[in-house]
Formats: sequence, structure tokens, C-alpha cells
Amino acid sequence: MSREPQVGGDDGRVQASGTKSDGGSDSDVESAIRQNRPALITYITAGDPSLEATGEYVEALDRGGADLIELGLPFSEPIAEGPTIQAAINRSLEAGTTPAAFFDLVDGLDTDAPILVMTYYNMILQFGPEADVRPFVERAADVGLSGIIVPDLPAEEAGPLRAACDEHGLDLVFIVAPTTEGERLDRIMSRVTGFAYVQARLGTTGARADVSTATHDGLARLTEYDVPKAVGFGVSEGDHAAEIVEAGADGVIVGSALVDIVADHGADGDAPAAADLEAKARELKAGARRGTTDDRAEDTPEPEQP
Amino acid sequence: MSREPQVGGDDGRVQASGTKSDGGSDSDVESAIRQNRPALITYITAGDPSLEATGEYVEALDRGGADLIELGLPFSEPIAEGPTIQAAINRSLEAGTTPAAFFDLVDGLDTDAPILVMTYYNMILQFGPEADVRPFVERAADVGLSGIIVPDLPAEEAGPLRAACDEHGLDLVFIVAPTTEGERLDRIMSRVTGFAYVQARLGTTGARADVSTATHDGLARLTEYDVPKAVGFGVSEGDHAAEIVEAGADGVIVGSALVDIVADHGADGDAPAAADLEAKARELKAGARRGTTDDRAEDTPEPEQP
Amino acid sequence: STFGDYGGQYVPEALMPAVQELEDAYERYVLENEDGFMDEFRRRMREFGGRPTPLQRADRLSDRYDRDIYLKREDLVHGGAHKLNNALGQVLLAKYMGKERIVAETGAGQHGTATAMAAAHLEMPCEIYMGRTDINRQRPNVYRMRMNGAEVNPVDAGSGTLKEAINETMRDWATTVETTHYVIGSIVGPHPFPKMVRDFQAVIGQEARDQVREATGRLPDSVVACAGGGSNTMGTFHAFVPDESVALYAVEAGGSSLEIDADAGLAPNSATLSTGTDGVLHGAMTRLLQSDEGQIMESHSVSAGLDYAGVGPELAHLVESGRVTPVTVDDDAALEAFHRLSELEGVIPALESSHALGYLEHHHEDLGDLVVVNVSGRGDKDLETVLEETEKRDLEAAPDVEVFDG
Amino acid sequence: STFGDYGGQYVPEALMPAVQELEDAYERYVLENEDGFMDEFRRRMREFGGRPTPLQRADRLSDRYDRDIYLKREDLVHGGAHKLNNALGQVLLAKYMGKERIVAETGAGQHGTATAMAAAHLEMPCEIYMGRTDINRQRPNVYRMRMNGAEVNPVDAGSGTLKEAINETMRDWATTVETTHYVIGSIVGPHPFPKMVRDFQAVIGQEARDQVREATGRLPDSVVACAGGGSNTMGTFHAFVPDESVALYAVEAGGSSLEIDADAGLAPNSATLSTGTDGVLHGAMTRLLQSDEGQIMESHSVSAGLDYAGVGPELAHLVESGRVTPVTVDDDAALEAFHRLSELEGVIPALESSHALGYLEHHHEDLGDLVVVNVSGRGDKDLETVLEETEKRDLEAAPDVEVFDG
Repeated sequence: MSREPQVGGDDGRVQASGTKSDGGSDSDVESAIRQNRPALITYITAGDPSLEATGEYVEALDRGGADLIELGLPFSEPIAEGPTIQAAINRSLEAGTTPAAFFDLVDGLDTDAPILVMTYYNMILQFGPEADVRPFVERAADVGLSGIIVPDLPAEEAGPLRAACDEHGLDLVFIVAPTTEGERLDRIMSRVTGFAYVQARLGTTGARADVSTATHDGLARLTEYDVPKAVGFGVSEGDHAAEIVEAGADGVIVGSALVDIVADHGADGDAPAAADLEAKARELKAGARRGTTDDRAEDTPEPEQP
Repeated sequence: MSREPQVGGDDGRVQASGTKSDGGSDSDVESAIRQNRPALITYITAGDPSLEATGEYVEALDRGGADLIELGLPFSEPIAEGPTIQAAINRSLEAGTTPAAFFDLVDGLDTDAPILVMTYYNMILQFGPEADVRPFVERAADVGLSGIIVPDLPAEEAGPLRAACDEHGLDLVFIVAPTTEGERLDRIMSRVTGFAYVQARLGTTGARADVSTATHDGLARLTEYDVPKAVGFGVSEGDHAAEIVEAGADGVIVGSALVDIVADHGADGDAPAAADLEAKARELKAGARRGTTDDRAEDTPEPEQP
Repeated sequence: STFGDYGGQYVPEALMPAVQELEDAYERYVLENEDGFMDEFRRRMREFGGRPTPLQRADRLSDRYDRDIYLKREDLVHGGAHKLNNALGQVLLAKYMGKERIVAETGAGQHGTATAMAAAHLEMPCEIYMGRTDINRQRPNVYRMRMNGAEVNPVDAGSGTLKEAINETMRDWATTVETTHYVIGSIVGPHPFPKMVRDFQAVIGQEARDQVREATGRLPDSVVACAGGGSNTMGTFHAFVPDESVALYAVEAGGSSLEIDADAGLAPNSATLSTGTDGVLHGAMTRLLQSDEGQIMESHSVSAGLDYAGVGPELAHLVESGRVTPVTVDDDAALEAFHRLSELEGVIPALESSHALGYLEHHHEDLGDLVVVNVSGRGDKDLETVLEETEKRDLEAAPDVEVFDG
Repeated sequence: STFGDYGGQYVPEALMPAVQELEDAYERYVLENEDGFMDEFRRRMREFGGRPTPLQRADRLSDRYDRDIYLKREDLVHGGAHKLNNALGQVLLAKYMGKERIVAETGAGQHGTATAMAAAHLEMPCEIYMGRTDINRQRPNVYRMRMNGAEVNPVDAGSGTLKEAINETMRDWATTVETTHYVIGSIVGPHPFPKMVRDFQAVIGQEARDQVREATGRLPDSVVACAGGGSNTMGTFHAFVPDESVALYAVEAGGSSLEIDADAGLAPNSATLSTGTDGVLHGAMTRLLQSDEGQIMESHSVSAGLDYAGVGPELAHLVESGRVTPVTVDDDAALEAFHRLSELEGVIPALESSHALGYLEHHHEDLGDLVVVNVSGRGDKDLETVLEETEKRDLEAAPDVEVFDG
């Protein structure tokens, strides 16, 4: 995958340097969200069940309508993940996934959707010979990754990584939790680039049957910030996506529901989960769009739901 | 068994009130030792394997030449006994031996040798309705017992029992241990009646292969006391008896070696150990006599042994 | 050498010189602090044993019973029980006496482990007699004694429990008395043991009396301690005996019933003070569980440490004179109390001590406004027993512990 | 919030407000004694926990090594280890903060039992996460936690040991952070945990420093403590850090080898300070046992309590700055030391503490004339492990324990 901006995918989405509403220059990531609003952001764990399969799965999600793709680089101590993604990470580690092979995979991918890497801070620190974030960021930029998400790196500790990302033109996405408030919220929103990852509820990642009303409250207090907001943690169905977009999100993040599909198909055959992932992406994207429609109808009498 | 003194048994031994060398009146027990010197004192546990068998065994020992017979009245905590007599006591308790039945047995016995009861102090205390030694002593006198030996009653605590024995004309035998010295030795020797039970070595009862040189030392320091001395703890063969008598004892006490015979024959048949007990008593009595001969030959050249 | 009619020296003649030698040593070293014996003993109990132990207000029990409950925390002594107070004292005394070896009996293993620790600390060869049955049900304590370098001699006689172990230790002592000291484990045995063990244990009550006055400004209305042989009991009570306003409760093991089965030679309890009769056992005149004929009963309690058919002669005397009130708590109530203290106060008490706490539960209204309870030891040693016994009974206070793989 | 380059707050965003709330509470209650928090903490550690613990001269070790050896007896703290110092402090702090529930991780079970005791004592609902493997090999500690009323939640992930239990506890905390406090078990985790836990544990060194001066009139030449996560280590060292004449030795578990098997993801040791590299784990930048790629290793030690791939950031800093010397003692030497102290001094040490004692055996000549060793806990919990591991090795210091029926 090259870092050259591409314009026009097969579904007409726009990637790469677009134009911000305030006239500034958006990043690949931010553009992908703004221009495909409501955006679908998909997560799978790289190397589950193998890096070869991951390549196929990324392309399937891309075809299915994912506007951004997060790839998990597995770390042995995934403290922010629920059981589904923990299990995927373990499968990936058992398959021998390494950061070097991960980067090689990404380097060979050709997707419309920009790709972000999601990993824990220690993986970033250890890529070079010393504990230093720069070699990782440099390599990430080289292979065409557009951004980084680090579940165990709060804004307060992100100085070195923020600087390295800025130097290499990568977005650094921060998470906004239901407990994030006041000065800290301001600080995070002033440092985030790409999008704000809005955590729908407390706890770890994982598909859940309903979407919290906390989502609405969470988004309401973010309206004053200009950066795109995407909501994750617990989204598994098109209707969830619709609800979230209806609540004001610019994008919907789906992870565990996709990892479940990968897990269900196991390691038999040649990327056996690809078709199902593509279909799920389509369902979710459609759901998100439905939410937009509802959202725009916000001020009109509530329409009948099908 | 009646308490009436008897003169002249079938082996010519003399029982009961004899005449002391100082002209005083000896007890049954003391007479039996003095007049049959070197005396054989035998112990078995009453009720092992049954009181009926004990009756037969007592008579067998009497026939075999025992000059005094100690009968053990079993107590559940025989702290002064070694494994052999502990086991006999357990067999007796399991057979249901009670003090009342023990006294009934003794009451029916007819032996030339006076009989003593050997038991622990708590058995003596509990015979009556209150904790009191007198009912036991009274009943012991009634059934014709000649004396009492209490392994866990030192002279210092023996006041009440000494008084009760004196009242009922029973001897109270004390034990003299290798550790008994000085004032305590004087006190014990002044309070003992019947004979002094000289413990050949430290420890508990039990047959041993050799007889301690401590026996000689133990007897040497007792020569100044007039009361008869009998040596026990570890005597199992005629040669032991000879050695002990040679060392100056007036009598030899044999227990564990006899209890072993009872145990070997078990409870099968009608007092199956009787013949062996009688034979063993004969061997021991002969050994003791041999010691006397040797003793008397002390100043003459050592004779050839057969 | 007696407490009223109780006590004395009913031992085989071979032991009398040793008992008298000990009496002399007790008077010189313990009572008169000759050669600074008591100073060294107290220093070692401080530095090695962890004294003083705290007197802790039990906030949640105090709420529950609507009065001030204080716990004397003997569970915090090195080894996990008050037993070291005595074991260290006697092993040190044996050293002062020039003895070369010690022997001791043990039932549940608490006295044996305390003695083994003290012997290791003072570099004294040590052999512990323990019934075969007890060895097999108290393996961790056997391990601990062996780790401390003590020999553990199994006793196969009888039911293979404490009584038989005492008998066997006395036999050893009778054989080796010239070089050996017998470290008896409670306020039992011939004089001077009951007085000497009490004096070593009296630190419990001396500390508690000072501590309760410092904490509350006054003496307690009641002092409660469990009683088997009675060493923690007399240790706790001794300082309070002259305080006539302080009621003293000795809580015995009621077991499963207070009735005796004399034919079987079994007492399904260890309630010697409450139900026993006078007699002589293990060297002293005292109260005993015995048959009419004088045979000693097999006692029983869910707490192996209380499971003894005798009791210290001094306690027998204080009960006879009315100064100490004997009461009983049965197995069920003791188990409930074990769980209750564990859950409410974060202190897992020994099953022995749980009897004292069980009395508190059922009779706190009789105990006045300020109560001191002695927690004589910790319950870690009792976990397996408590789990087994709790399961048999379906007790409401008990937690479910089934978090293991099926 | 850092110690040189180590420390920090590397936690999920959801936890940041809680971490900052805790930071605020730490500053007010712990550092400034607001509402008398520290007074209450110290009082409860005295009355409930049994502090102060003694500093004991080890006479036989002193003879053996021809220098003065003093043992700081943290094995006498309620629960059997220094762990309560921290657990009680944090549970009390959670109460002051108005939290309604606590969670904690545990490996060998010592921190879990300490937390469960503290939670029972302070009437605070408590859940403990424990790896499935650890649950099955540490049953007595599971029982103790259940007896104290704590829930024990098995963690099936990974190898089912401490690392996974920490991960799972962090997940719980991230879900329930508004009402729940996470009682972390060592000087690890995000700021303020490393400082706060150290402050709660610093009483060890504060007491020891006063006690050694009182006993000998001077400061020791060396202070030796074992190091896993490092809470007993920093607790012991903290008061001595400014005393430049006092050498500080952190003894890590050398396990069976100091070589790492990176392919298998296994370090057959827990020698983080000695062999680890810088990285971020469980909320802090510190030294770690990790692969070149940054994956955390499965560590190993015969002592489950030292078996952790990280270490407190403050220790990492003190090692980097040269103030603390990291050394290692392997499984065999630790087992030998366990038996040695048990037999020579009558103190059965925790296997953790046995590492510190093992260092003394092999390097006492480097330690000067006056040495303080922290005995961080008692070894009762380790008996089964020690017996098994000893049997495998045929160690000369080990006693034969085969006194049971065949």
C-alpha cells in the first residue's frame, strides 16, 4: 500500500487530503470520515488466523464499504479488550505474528479505505533497538498506514508519540471515555487528529445487544469540538450503527462483531470468512446511512420505522 | 482366697506372718520373701485374655514356684509400662475387666503365694462413689490381697493410701528408681512395707536381653535398709534372676516375660498359657536359687558353671 | 504444689527427682529471675515471638452485640498461637538447667510446632511424640516440625491421639530424665508444670489488662477464653483473678453432646470442667472425663486442640471455688463462630478460639458492657477441617468455596 | 508522577479520571493526613495488623556468617506477610474516597488474602481475580479469601497466573471505575500506585532503621530484601535510601536460569531488574521481561509470589541510578535457604523471603559487619511446594518428612 493519495474508490468514496470545512487541510483519515459521513470504521486483529488471511479480510471489508480499517497489532497483555478480541489476539500471537511481518503485510495491501494500526504502547516502544516510539512511526508511515490508536496511552503520556506522528504525517487517535470530562476533555480534543474515538460505555471492547443511552450523552458534550467523532464499544448490528449515527456520530466503529465472524470460520481454507465480512460491512454501512437519514429528519415529526 | 495365714505350701514355702530378724512381726509379703529367699515375684495383667484365664495362670505360677504374685488391674493410661504390658492392659480392657470383677476373681483364688494388686492411682481413687482411696483398700483387704503397688504414686503423695493400707493391714510397696537418692531414699525406705521394688534401670517395664550393671550399684546403696529388696524391670531369663540375686537382691520380679507367654498363646482354648507359665516360673526360680548359691560362694573360688 | 485439693505430683518414682529439680529451677529462674532468666525470656518473646500482641476493638462484633468487644490477638504470636509463650519459656529453662535434649507431646500439632520452633531458635535437640491419627490429619504441622529440625515420633497406641502421645512422652522422659526436659504443652502435669506454664502464659492477661485500661479507662466486665487443657485460659485469666468485678468464663468444647457413653469409653465432648469428676491423670489431681471405674474417656471436639479428657488443676480449683464460670459451646456453634469472625472482622480464628467467640454470640447479654475475648490462635491450620465439617452441616454462616475446577 | 524515566500513567482513557481522583486522594489523605487518615491507618495497623514487627538478631546465622544478622519479621504481620500494610491502607483509602466496592488481583494469593482480610475488617465488598492455575495450586489461600467473605473470580485466559489476573482486574476496574477502587498489590501500576503503595509499606524500613539503631547504635552496612513486584523491597529500602553508607540489595528470583527462551515466550526466572529491558506494562514505564518485539514473557520462579515479568518503576530507577544493587538467587539456593532458616532459627520463611536469605548465604562476605534482612512473610503457605520441589532435587539441607503411614 502506498501513501499516495487516491481519489475515487469503486464505491465513489473519497480518500486522502480533502478540504476541511474551515479551509484547513484534512488528513487521509479525517477526509475519509467527513467525505463518507456516516463513516464505517472496521477493526480486525492482524494475524488472526494468519497474516495472509488478514490481507484477504481487509480487502473484503474495503469492498463491503468500510471507510476506515483498524488493524490490531497483537500485544500479549491486551488490558482494554474483552474476551472476543483477547481471543483473536491470542490466536494471532500463536500464529507467530510479529510487527515486522505486520508492516510487510500492510505494505502489500491495496485498499481504498485508509488503514490505522491499533496496538498497545509497549509494541510501539519496542520496535527499534531502544525503547523509543520513532522507529515504529517511521515504519508505519513507510508502509502507508494513516494513523495509530493506542488503547493504553492517554493524552497526558502521548507527547513523544504525538511528535513522531506529526513528523511523519500520521494521525494519532485518542479515545474519549464516558468518564472523560472538563479540562481533560479539552486537552484530548485539542490533541487528537483523524477522529475522536468515542467509547460508548465503560468497560472493554465487545459486541453487546444494545447500545447505551450514554452514547447520546457522550456525543452531546462533544458537539462543540470540530474533530470527527466515531463511536465504538458494543456495536454489532446495522441497527446499532443507525442509532449511533442518529445520535450525532460521524462514524461507527465495529470490531468484536467482525472478529466473531473471523473466529467462527476458523483457520480452515483460504480466508474463509472473507465473504461474510464483506456482507457484514455492507449491513453496517447501510445501517449507518439509515441513521443519517433519521438524523437529518431530527427536526421533523418522527417517521415510522420499518 | 481368704486372708487367714497359711503355713507350709506344697513346695515347703512359708507364707504369712513370720518373724522378723529384729523380733517384729513380718507381713505376709515380707515373710514370703524372707522365708523363700531368693524370692520369685511374678506379674501378669488380670483379665488378659480373660479373668477366667487369669485365675488359671495365677495358680500355674503358684505351682511353678512364684513366691509372690502381682496382678495388674488395668488402667487406660499406663504411663509407666512398656509396649508389652501396655498391650496386655489393652487386651484386658477390651475384654471388659472391671475392678469389681477383678476383686471377685481374687476372692475366689487359692494360692500359696500372697497376691498384690498393681494399678494406677486413679483406679484406686475411683472405686468408691467419691474420689477416695479407702473403699478400694477395704475391698482389697476383704478379698485377701496382701499389698498394693502404684506405679504413679510417689511416697510424697502416698499419705492417704499409706494410712488406709495400715488400717487394713495391707503392704504398700514403693518403687526405688536409679534416680532416687538422699533424703528421698530415706523417706521411701521408711515408708515402704512388704518389699522395696528396685527398678533396675530408667524407663518403663519390659523384658530386655541383659541386666544392667546399675542393678549392682542400685542394690549396694540399699544394704543399710532392712526391708527386703526385689529387683524388676528387664528380667526375662533364669540367668538374669541369678545375676540379680548374686548382686544382693532378696527377690526377683518378672513381668513382661510372662506377659509375652500369655500373649503368644492368645485367647484360644482354656487358659492355654498355663503350662508354659508354670515352666517359666520354675526356670526363673531355679535361676534365682543359682544366684544365691553363687552369692554364698562369693568368697570362694568361682565354681564351674554347668 | 496444689491448688486447693487439685494438683500434686503423681508421677513414677523415676521422674520424681526430675520434677523436684524442675521445681527448684522454676523457683530460681522463673520466680526469682536468677541469671536474668525472665529478662532473657521476655526479650526473646518480644524479638522472636512478636510480643506484645494487640488488643483490638472488634468494631463489627461490638455493633452486633451492642457492647464493646475487644479481642486479644494471640493469633499474631510467632507460629500462630499462644503456644510459643510456654514452649519458648520451657526450652529456655531447659537450657539454663543444662539439659541436652527436649521431648514434647502434641495433639493437633500446635504445641509441637511451637516447641520445634523454640528448639530450633535455641539450638536444642527436640523430639515430638504425636499420635498416628493426629499425624495423618495434621500433616502441615508435621511438615513444620520437620522443617524446624525436630524428630516426630508416631505413637500407634490406642486411638493415636493426644492422650497416647502424652503417655509416650512420659515414658521417654522416664527413660532419659537425667539429660532431658519434658516440655509439657498446657497447665497440666505434675507440679511445678501447672504453675510454671501459667506463669509463662500469664503475659496474655497482663498485657490485656493494661491494654483494656488504656483503651477504655477501666477493667472489663467479662473475660472469655476457651479451655481445653487450659493454658490460654489461665494465661488470660491470671492477671484478672484478683479483680473481683471481672467475670471469668472458661468455654469448653461441648462437642456433639454433653452426654457420656461410658460403655464405649467415649465422651462426645471435652467439657471437663463442666461435666468431669475428680481424679488423677498425667501427674495431677484434677477434673477428668472418666468412667465410674476410673478409666479415662476418649474425648471429642471438632477442635483437635481442645480434645483432652483432663484440664489444668488450677482451673479445676478456680471453678470449684466459684471464681471461674465453666460454660460449653458445641461443635456447630463453634463452626458458626469461626465463619462469623472471619467474615465480619477479617480474622480467621483457631477452632479452639471459635468456642470463646461462640459463647459471645449466644450469651453476650450476660457479659456486661465491656468484654475481652482471647483469640488464642489463628485458624489457617483448621481450614480443611472447617470445610469438611461445614459441608456436613449446611451452616448458614459458611461461604461457598467451590471455585475450583470440577 | 515519575521516577527518572520510569513510572507514568499508561492506562486506558476510561481509567484516567479514576487515577487522577486517586492521585488527589493520595495527596490529601496519605501525604497530608486529611481527616486523620494516616492516624487511623497507623492505629489499625497496630491493633488489627500487629505492628510494629520485631527486628530480631538471628544468633545462629550471625555465628554462621561471623557478622551481625538482623531479621525484620514481617512474617508476624496479620495474615503472614507484609502485604496487609498496603491492602489495609488502600481499602481504608477507598472508604475515605466513598468507594463502594474493591477489586484486586492475586497471584500466589498473599495479596488477595490480605485484601480480603482488610475488606472484611472495614466492611467493604470485595472481589479478587485469580488465575485458574493459581487457584488450583493455592487452595488454602482461596479458602481464606472465601472465609473472609470475598468473591474469588477465576481467570482462565493465558497461563492463568498473575499477569492474566492483573489484566482482568484492570478490565473490571475500567467497567466499574466510578464506584470501585482497584487495590493493586505491589509498587507497580500507574501513578500514584507505586508511590502510594511504597508509602504504606515504608513502615517496614522506618521501624527497622529505628530498631537497628536502638539495638546496635548505628546504621547497618547492608539491607537485603527480595524483589518481585517490589513492595517489600521498597518498603524496606525507602527509609534507608538517603543513608548513603547503607548498601541496598534487591534479590530477584533467578529461577532455573537467567537465559530467556524468546521463541517460547518464556523467561525461566523473574530477574527483571537484572536482565530486563525498558518498556510499558500495567500502567507504568519500567523494566520488563519481554521479547525483542515487546511481547511480555511468562516469568518463572519456584516462588509464585516473585513470579512477575515487571517490577516497580521506583526500583527500576534506583537500580539505574546505582543506589540499589540488583542480584539474583536461583530456585535451588532459595529452597536451601528456606530449610536453613527453618532449622537454624525456628522461623519458616516465605519462599519469596528465602531468596534474600539465599543471597546472604552466598555473599555475606560482601555485606559488611551489620546486615538487615527482610523476612517479608511466613512460609506456611509454601510447605507443599517446598516439599515437592525439595524431593525433585535431593537437597542436603532438607529434612525427611516421611513419618506418615505408607
